[in-house]
Amino acid sequence: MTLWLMAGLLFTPLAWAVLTLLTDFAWGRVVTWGGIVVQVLVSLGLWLAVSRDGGFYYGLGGWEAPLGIELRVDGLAVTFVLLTAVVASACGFHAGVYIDPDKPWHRYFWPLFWFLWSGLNAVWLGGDLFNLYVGLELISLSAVGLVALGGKAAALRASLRYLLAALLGSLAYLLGVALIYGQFGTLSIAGVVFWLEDHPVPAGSGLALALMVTGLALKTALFPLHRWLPPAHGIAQSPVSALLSALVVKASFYIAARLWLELGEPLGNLAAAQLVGLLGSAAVVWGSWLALRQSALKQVVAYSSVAQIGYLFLLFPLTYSVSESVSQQAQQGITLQVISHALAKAAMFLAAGNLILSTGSNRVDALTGVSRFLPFSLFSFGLAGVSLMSLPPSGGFAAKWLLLQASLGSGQWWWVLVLLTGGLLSAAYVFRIYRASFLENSETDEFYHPSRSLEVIPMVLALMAIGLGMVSEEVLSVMALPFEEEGSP
Amino acid sequence: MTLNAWIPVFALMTSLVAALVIFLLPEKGYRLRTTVNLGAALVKLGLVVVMVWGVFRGVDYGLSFTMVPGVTFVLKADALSMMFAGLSAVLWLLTTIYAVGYLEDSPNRSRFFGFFSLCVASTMGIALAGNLFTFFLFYEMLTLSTYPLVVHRGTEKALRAGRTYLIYTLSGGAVLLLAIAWLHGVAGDLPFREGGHFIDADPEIHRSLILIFILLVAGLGVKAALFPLHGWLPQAMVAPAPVSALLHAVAVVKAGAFGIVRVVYDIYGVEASSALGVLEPLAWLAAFTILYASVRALSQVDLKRRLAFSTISQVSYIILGVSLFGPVAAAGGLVHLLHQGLMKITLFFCAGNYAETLGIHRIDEMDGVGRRMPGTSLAFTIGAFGMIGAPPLAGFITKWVLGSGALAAGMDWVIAVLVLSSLLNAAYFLPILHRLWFREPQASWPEERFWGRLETSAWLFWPPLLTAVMTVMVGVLASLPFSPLSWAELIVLREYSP
Amino acid sequence: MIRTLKTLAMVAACVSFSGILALSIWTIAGQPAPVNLPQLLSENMARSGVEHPVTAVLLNFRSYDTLLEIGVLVIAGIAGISMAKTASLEDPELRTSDSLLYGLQRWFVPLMLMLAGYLLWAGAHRPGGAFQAGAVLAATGVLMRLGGVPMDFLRPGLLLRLGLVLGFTVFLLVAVASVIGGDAFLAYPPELTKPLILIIESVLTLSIAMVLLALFVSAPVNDAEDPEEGSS
Amino acid sequence: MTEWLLDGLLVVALLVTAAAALLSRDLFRAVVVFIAFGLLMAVAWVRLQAPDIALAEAAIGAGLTGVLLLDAVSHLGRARPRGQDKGGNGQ
Amino acid sequence: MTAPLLYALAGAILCGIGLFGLLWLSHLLRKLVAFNIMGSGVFLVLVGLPQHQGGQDPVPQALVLTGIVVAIAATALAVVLIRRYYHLSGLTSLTGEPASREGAPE
Repeated sequence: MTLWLMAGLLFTPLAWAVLTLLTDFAWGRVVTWGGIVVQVLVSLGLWLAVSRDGGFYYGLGGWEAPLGIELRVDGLAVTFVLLTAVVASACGFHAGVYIDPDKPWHRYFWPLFWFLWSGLNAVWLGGDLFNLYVGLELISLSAVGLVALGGKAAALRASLRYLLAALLGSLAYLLGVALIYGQFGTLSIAGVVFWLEDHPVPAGSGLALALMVTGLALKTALFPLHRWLPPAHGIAQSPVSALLSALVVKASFYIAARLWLELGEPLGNLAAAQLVGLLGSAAVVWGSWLALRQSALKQVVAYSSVAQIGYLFLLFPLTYSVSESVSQQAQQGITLQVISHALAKAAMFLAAGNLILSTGSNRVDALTGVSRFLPFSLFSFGLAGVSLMSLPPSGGFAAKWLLLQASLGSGQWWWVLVLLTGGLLSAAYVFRIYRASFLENSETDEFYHPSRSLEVIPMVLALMAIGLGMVSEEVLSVMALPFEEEGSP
Repeated sequence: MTLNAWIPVFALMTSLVAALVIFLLPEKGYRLRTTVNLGAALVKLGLVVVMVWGVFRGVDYGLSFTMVPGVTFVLKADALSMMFAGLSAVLWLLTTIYAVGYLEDSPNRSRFFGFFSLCVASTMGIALAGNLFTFFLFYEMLTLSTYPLVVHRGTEKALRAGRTYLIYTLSGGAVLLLAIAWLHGVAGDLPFREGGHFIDADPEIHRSLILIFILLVAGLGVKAALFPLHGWLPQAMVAPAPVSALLHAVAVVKAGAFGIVRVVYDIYGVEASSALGVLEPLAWLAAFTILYASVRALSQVDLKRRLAFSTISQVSYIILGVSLFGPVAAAGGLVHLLHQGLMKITLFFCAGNYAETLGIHRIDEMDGVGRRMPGTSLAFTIGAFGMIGAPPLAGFITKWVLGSGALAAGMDWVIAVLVLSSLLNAAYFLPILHRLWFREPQASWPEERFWGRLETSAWLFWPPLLTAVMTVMVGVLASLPFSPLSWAELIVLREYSP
Repeated sequence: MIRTLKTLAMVAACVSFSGILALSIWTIAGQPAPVNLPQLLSENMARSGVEHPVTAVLLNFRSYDTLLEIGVLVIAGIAGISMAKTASLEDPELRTSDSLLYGLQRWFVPLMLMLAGYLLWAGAHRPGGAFQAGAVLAATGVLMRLGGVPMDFLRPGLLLRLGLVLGFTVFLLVAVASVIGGDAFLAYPPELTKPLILIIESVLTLSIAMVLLALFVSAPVNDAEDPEEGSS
Repeated sequence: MTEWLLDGLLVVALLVTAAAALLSRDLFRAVVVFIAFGLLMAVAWVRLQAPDIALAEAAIGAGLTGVLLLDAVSHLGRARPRGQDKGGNGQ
Repeated sequence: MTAPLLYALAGAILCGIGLFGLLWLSHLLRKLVAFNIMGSGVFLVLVGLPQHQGGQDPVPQALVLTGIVVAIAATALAVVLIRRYYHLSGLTSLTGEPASREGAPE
C-alpha cells in the first residue's frame, strides 16, 4: 500500500503537468481539479500510513543509498507533503477562478503549477544532496516561470532578479555538495551522518555546510539577501504569490534546517549559529519595518514574508549545543511556524488578491472605508494576520510560545526580545490595513464582491492557521515517530 | 466527558455563535439580529445562573486538553470566575438592549454587533479560563475584538484612539506573554488553584518569581489602567456609548483587574505573594492611581472623559483590596469588581443618553438636564452617590469593607486614601449633580418632552434605571446570601483556606 | 573614488572566497573519502543493463535525478514559449543571405544529424548519450533556423507541446509501469532494462533537442506588447 | 612533464578567458571569448577523463549557450541602441 | 598534486571569478556569462576533487552532465526573459529605472 502511495505521490504531479500542458486553461482547470483530489488523497494516505507505522527510506529504482537515490519518508516530511497538498490545492482552486482564462499564455499556468508541486514533494522527501539540488532547480524555474507569466516589464524584471538570485543560491549549494562528495564520497545525508557518528570530524568540512546554508539562505531570502523576494512575490498573480510565499521559500529553508540539524553539531560552530540567528532577527525587524512603509497591498504582504522568514532562522542558535529538550522545543516551534506561516500567508495573499479584485487597485489607500461593505476577504486577511501577529490561539502563537520556551530554556534571552518585538511590529502593519478599511471619509460606495468560491478559500486557510494552535499537539506528534533505520548505510 | 464539562464551553459558544450569525446576517436584518443578540444574552445568563448554583454546591465544571506540547487549554468554573462571568452576563444583556436603541439607524451595525458578541465571548473566556495560558488566549482575543468597536465611528480621531489602544494593549500583551512563558519555564503549567502554588517555593527561584510578578502586573496593568499605563482609556472614550459602558467600565479594565486577582490568589497564592514582598508596592501603586486619577478627573470637561478617569481610579480599588493582606480587605476588593461595574455602567448609560437624546457631551452643557430627563438623571445621581460612597449604596459597602480590611491588616494609611478619594469623588461628581438639578437650562432642548412619552427611547431609558436599582439593591441587601458581598466572602474563604 | 573602493572590496571578497575554497579543497583532497562509490558502482554495473558507467548512473542508478532534470528542461521550455513570438519565423530579416552560412548548412546539417544518431547509439557502451545527441540535434536545428528554414512545428501549438513532453512522458510512464509490477518507482524489470533505457534515450534526445530549439526560437524579436499564442 | 605543462597551460588559459569574458568592454567579444572558454572547458574535461562531459560541454556549453548569447547580443545591440552594454557595471 | 586536483583548484578560482561577475556586473547578459563560468567552476570541483584520489569516478561525471543540462535550461530561459524585458523596457540591467524602492538585487 505504502509503495502505491509513494508512487502516486511522485507520479501524479508530473503526470498532471504533462496532461495540463496539452490542454488549454479552461480544460486544464478541470483536469487539475481532478488531479488535486488525487494528490490530496495520496498525501493524506501517506500521512496516515506514516503516522501509523512510522517512517521509512524509499529507494528509487530499487537502488539503495550510496549508489541510488533514497527518499526519506518520515513524520516531518509527510507533514510538509500534506501541508503542500492543502496549500497548493487551495491555490489551485483559487487560481482556477481567479486567473483570466482568455489570456492565451495562462494555459501554461497549470503545467508550471504541477511542476512546482512535484518539486516541492521532491524536496520534502529528498535524502540525497544532489537530488535536492535538482528539486530546488525544478522549484526555482517553475516559480520564475509563474512570476514571469504574462510577460509585463515589471514582472520580467522581478522574475529576472528572482532567477539570478535563485541560480546563485543553487550554485553555492552545489559547491557545498561538491565539497561534501569530495570529503565523504557519498551524496546521501544519512550516509554522511552515519559516518560522522563514529569518526572524528574531518578537517575542512565546515565550509561545505557554510556554503550550502548560505546558498539556501539566499533562496529563502534571509536578510540581507532578501531583496529579490518582495518584487517577485508582490508582482506575481495572487495565487502564485501565495504559493511562493507559503511553500517555495520554505523548501530551501527546509533543506537548510535538515542539514543543520543533521550536520550542524559536528560541522558548525557557535558563532555561525548566533550569526544566523542575528540575521534572522534583523530580518524580523527590518522586514516588518519595510512592510509598514509599503503603499501597495501585496508589497506589505511580501515584506511580511521577509520578516516571518526571519523567525525560521532562530532554529540555528536554538538547536546548537543546547539540551535535548530545548532543541526539541525549538524544532517543534519552527515546524509550527513553517506550517502556520504557510497557511496564513497563503490566506493573506489570496485575500489580498480578492481585495484587489474588489477595489480594482493594489494600493493600501484604496481600501479606505471598504470595511462597511463587510468584505469577507478583509476578515480572512485579518484572521491570517492574527496568526502572523502570533496571537493566541493561532498556530503562529503556538510556534512563538515554543520558541520563547526554547530561548528561555537555553538562556538565550535575547531572542525573546526579537520574538516579542516581531509580534508587535507585525501587528503594526496588519492593523495599518485595517485602519485604512475603517476610515469613513471616502466617497466610494461601489464595492465589487468577488464570487463566494474565491472568498471562501482564504477564509478556510486562515481558519486552519488559527485552528492549528489548538491541535498543534496532534500535528507535532507525528514528528516524534520512530523511524525505520535499516535503510541507512 | 459529562455535561458539566461542557457547560462552560456552551457559555462561551453562545456569544461566539451569535457573533458568527450576526456577521453573516445582512445589514438590514434588524429584527433577526436583535433577536439573536437578546436570545444569546438570555441563554448565556441562564447558563451562568446554573453554574453559580453549581459552584455554590461545589460542582466541578471544567474541561481541558493539551494544545501546544506542555501547555493545556483549561476552562473551569470556580467561585471567582462566576463573579466575573455573572457580572458580564448580566451587563451584556442590558448593554445589548441599550446598544440596539443607541445605534438605531446608524451604519455598520452588523459589524458592530458581531464584534460586540466576540468581545463578550472573550470576557466569558477570561472569566472561565483555568490557567494563565488560557487566560492569555482570551485576553488577546479581547484586545482584537474591541479594536473595531473603538474605531467604530471611523473618524480620524477614533482611528487615532484605536491606534493608541492597540499600542498599549498589544505591548501589554507582549509583556504578559513574556511573563507567562517565563513562569512556565520556571514552574511548568500552573492551573489556577485556590491558595496558589508558591507557598513553599524554592528560595532559589524567588528572584525570578518577583521579576515575573512585576512583568505580570505590568502586562495586566495596561488593561486595568494602572498608573502609568492608563493613557489609552480616556482616549478610547471616542467609542459609542455602549462600548464605553460595557467595555471600558466592565470588560476590558475588569479583565486586567481580574487577571491581577488571579495572579495574586490562584497562581502565587496570597501568602506567598505577601512573603515575596510584592503586595505592598502593589498596594502603594494602586493607592497612588486612585488619587492621581481622581485629581485628573476634576479637570475634565468632557463628561465621558471624567467618567473614564473615574474608572481608572475605581478599578484600582479592586487591586488595592487584593494587595492588602487579609480576608476582609480582599472581600472588599472583590466585591468592588461587581459594584464598580454596576455603578459605572449606569453612569455611562446616562452619559450616552444625554449625548444621544440632547447632544450633550460636555459637563458645562448639562445645566438643568434633570428637568428634561428626570429618569436618566435619577439613575445618574444614584450612580454618582454610589461612587462617592454614600450609604447604603454599592460603593459604600466596598469602602466600608475595604477600610475595615485595611485596619485588620494594620495598614492604616489606606483609610486616609479612602477618605481622600471619597472627597475627590464628591468633588468631581457633586458639581455635575448640582448642574443637573439646580441650574436653569441654558437653552431650549432640541426635542421638547411632552407628557405620556418617555424622555428618550425605551431601549435607552430602562437599562440605566435597572442598573441604578441594582446599585441600590446590592448595597441594601449586601448581607443576603448570593449578594455580591456574600459571594466575595465565599471566594475569600476558599482562597484563604484552600 | 567610492566606486573604486567598492570594486576593490568586492575583488578582495571574491579573491578571499576563492582562497578559502581552494584551501578547503586542498585540505579535503588530503584525506581519503570513506565511501568508495566508484567501486560500488562497478560491482553493480552488471545489473545496470548498459555498459557505460555514466549512462548507467544517469538512467538507472540515479534516474530520478534525470527524470526531474528533464522536468527542469521542460519547465524552461514552457516558460520560454509562454512568451513566444512566432510571427518572426517568417521574418525576412532573419533569413540570412550569408552564403557561408548557407553552405555550412548544406553540408553540416546531414553531418550533424548523423553525429547525433551516432552519439545516441554510442551512449550505451561508450561516451555519448541522449544529452549530447539532443544538443547536437538542437544545434542542427539552430543552424537550419538561421538558414531560414521555417520549421512550422516550432510554432506554439499542440504539436510543439507534444514534442516538448514526449521524452518526459515516456520516461514517466516507464517509471510508473514498474510500480504496477509491484516494484519501486523507476525500477526497470531486469530483462527489459536495456531496451527500456534505449527507448528512453531516443525519445529524450528528441525532446531535449525540441526544448532547446524552442527556447532559441521563442526568444522574442518583435515589439508586440503581449505574447502571442497559436491555437491548438 | 609535458602533461603537466599542458594542464598548467590549460588552467591558465581557462582562467584568462574567464576573466576576459567578464571584463571585456565589448559584449560581443565577451561572448566570443566565452565560447572559447567553453571549448577549453571541453578539453579540460577530456583531461579529467570525462569524455561524456567533454562532448556535452562542446555541444551545449560552448555551442548552444554561445549561439543563444550571440543571438541575444546582436539582437540587444540592434533594436534599441541605448541598451548597448549600458553602464558596464555598478549602479 | 595531481591533475584533477589542479583542475579542482582552478575550479575554485573560476568560482571566485564567476561570483565577482554575478555580483558586480550589471548587464544581464554578462551576469549570465558569469553564472555559466561559476557553474563551470563548480563542476570542475565536483569532478576534480573526488578524482584526485579515487581515479575516474562516473558518478560526479553524471552529476555534472545533469548540471550542465540544468544550466543550459536556466540560461535559455534567462535569455528569453532578458530579450523580452529589453523589448518592453529598453533596459539591459536591473539597476536602471528602479521599479521598486530598492536598488539592485545583489
